Amino acid sequence: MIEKMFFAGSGGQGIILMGQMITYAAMYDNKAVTFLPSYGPEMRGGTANCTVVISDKPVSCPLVYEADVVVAMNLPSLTKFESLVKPGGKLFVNTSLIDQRPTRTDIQVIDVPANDLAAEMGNGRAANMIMLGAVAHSIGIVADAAFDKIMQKTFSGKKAALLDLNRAAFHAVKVN
Amino acid sequence: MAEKVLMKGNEAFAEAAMRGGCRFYFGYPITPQSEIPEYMSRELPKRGGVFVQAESELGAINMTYGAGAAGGSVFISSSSPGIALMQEGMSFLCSAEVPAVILNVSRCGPGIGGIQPGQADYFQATRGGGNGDYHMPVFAPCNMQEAVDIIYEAPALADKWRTPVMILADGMMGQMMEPVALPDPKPFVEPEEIPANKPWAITGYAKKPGGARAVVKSLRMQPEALEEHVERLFARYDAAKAELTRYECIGLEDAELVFVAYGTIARLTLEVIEMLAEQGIKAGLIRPISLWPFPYEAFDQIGKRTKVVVSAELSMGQLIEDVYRGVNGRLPVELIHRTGGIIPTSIEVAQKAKAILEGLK
Amino acid sequence: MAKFMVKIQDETCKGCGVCVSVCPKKIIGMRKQVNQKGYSPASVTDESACIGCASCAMMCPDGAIEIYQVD
Amino acid sequence: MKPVFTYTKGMLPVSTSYCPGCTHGIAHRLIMEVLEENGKLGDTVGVAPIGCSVLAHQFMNVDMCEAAHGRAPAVATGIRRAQPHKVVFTYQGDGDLASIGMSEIIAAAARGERFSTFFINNGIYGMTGGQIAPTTLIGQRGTTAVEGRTKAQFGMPIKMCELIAQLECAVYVERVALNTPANVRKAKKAVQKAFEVQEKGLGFSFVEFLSTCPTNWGLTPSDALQWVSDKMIPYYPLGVYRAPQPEGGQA
Repeated sequence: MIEKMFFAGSGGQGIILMGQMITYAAMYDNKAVTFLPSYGPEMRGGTANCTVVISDKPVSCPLVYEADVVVAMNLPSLTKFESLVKPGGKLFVNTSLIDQRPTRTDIQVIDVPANDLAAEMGNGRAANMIMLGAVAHSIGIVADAAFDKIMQKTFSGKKAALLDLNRAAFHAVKVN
Repeated sequence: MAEKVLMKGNEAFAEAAMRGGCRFYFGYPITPQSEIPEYMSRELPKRGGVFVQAESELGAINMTYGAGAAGGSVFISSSSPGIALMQEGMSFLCSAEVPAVILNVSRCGPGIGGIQPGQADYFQATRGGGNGDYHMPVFAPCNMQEAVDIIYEAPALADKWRTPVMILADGMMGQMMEPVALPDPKPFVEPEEIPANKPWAITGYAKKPGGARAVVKSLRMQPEALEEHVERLFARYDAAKAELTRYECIGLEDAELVFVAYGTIARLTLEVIEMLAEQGIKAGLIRPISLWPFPYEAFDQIGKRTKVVVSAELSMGQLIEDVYRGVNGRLPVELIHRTGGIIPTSIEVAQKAKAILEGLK
Repeated sequence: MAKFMVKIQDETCKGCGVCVSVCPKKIIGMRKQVNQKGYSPASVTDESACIGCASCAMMCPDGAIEIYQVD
Repeated sequence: MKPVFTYTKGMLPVSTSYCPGCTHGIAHRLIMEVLEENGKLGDTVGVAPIGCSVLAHQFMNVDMCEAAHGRAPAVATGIRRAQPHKVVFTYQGDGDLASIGMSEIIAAAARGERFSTFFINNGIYGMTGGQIAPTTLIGQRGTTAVEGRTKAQFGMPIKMCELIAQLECAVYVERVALNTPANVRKAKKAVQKAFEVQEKGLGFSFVEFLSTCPTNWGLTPSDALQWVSDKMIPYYPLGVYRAPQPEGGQA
């Protein structure tokens, strides 16, 4: 089993956090993992993306040229990275912010209105957790308990009040 | 084995250096390694160590020289242009036989170049980037655990062989996260212990066993004295080679094509080898872990079926110079490369490898 | 009887003459003969006139001059 | 016989490599005298620069290292961290300190590094053969300005004490001259003060010695001393530029 994932959006959407949380969860679940962020001079407001590889044997290459999963959190990410999905792979589209449709027909497109759902739950900033939950449940290779462990670690201390909300957001969407 | 933790490369490098006994860090911010001075500024003082943000890379390497000459265990880091600026100091460290651990989280050049990973500092690292005749051990790990293990070991190697030791990583390794098992921390050496441990160090001679005055220097005005000194350095290099030469060979016995690659690109090559195997092509890998001394002996393990040796690198053909020496005319040598900044896809490398094999028919 | 003894080490002296110029009593001169380095070393011409001010020693860049008070 | 003046054990019993009449020898002696009197010879680490005094470690009886051109303050910063309880000093010339090493000296002073810098200002590059230095006076000749330094070509000579004294963590800054017995006595007091400030952990201390280079100035040693009085001191005034405030008192 090897799952290559690519998360993309804009700075401030919590893209890196999504990638890191699924990486941690997979590690807690005894998988081999790598997490590779894009890095560059634009500190804020630019594009943000990261690559996550989860495998049951050591990861040879942390780079992704054909992704099993691409997550597009905004429109520029969709147009730029739609082509990265390998035939038969999954493309998650944040339809709250993306009003265009993907052009590919050889892939599975999964619509998640992440920002709308988060707003309904009372905190628009939880959109990334809604999307992460959708991705996690769709690929199904990492146990929920491992996610809960990283959820508790991430939302602790000063952020402890956000735990319940984010937990709920993580479980809001279940797709196959 | 300790429980694995997920760490960003740069932070894991810094942690490994501290655990290996490095008490001093002198740094200057430069992408893609700035997390290292940040991490050190938080962590070292907590553990009784010293962090100084230097005025420049020149300042940093010379602080390293001073602290190392005074017997301290020093770790420093920078990235390609900063490492270039440090070369004057490295030549000094090598000539004056001052130990230190130097990490290059390299990017691509020349000039300011770009901040993406590259391997074009190979000559600078392995040929001695500063003036004069000298070498320093250079290690190029290809994953986080290997990097942590070698950085942890490096201070002891530096002390043993009285030389700076360089770790050549790249921006991708510095920025990515991967689980690592961190080795147990070694205690820091106290200043009072140094005169006995390192009698050559400039600690003041009052408390030194024997009370001999120490001078750390590199100037030798008499050419005969200089020659004797340089020959002594090189005799030590020869003595150190057996311990320092490190490499990994994968699938050489029946490989039609043998890649030679280090660091990030070696990791990618592992995926290429799997891809080629799916297409019925046997490929192998010689992965130098020490770039200096270079593991020329690894090439003796190349089997009878091999038709070509390919240097895969993120530079215009630097590693290939050592591949030629290793192959020594026995087989054709080819180059698969990008300039750095652009990491070739494994698909691209696999296609080029196939084209090379077909070209031989 | 001189009150002070001015000890000038001929072989250390580089014959720069600074001591000659700073001596308030003008009792230091340069010898005719040269030392092994090829310099004409300084020497005291009238030790009895020395007041022990040590100006010469103070200014000697080579530590060639030492001064003692004679008991 | 009672000694009135004896040569310090802080200087090794060897002949220095300096030209006849060069005041490097006086500066060396003063520093070593103070260390000997303080009983610190065995607890001191010095840093020699590039230039005529690169071989200072052959003359000064303390542990020493050579630094690359201009880098002595960075090297001393490292030594200070590894040996926090030792006396640390750098000994630097004007090309080394005020030209190629300007960054290192200013940064070390700004950080208030707890070591002492002894700066030999003779207004010329000595070892390389008399080129214009950052401290060469206007009109003074050098092999890179045979008609003499002009403001138009080189700008004005740098006054290091005045520059360093701007920095709050440089707690002791004094300019002295090695041209007369009286000034040499004052210079020794400055060295004492610099080490005192260092040992008290107050911060960075800096002593500039106006010095001679008879060879490259083309003057006799005695005339060179006179030249310091006539030309250098008017442009580089002697005195204390910064000193720690006395406890409870005003500066």
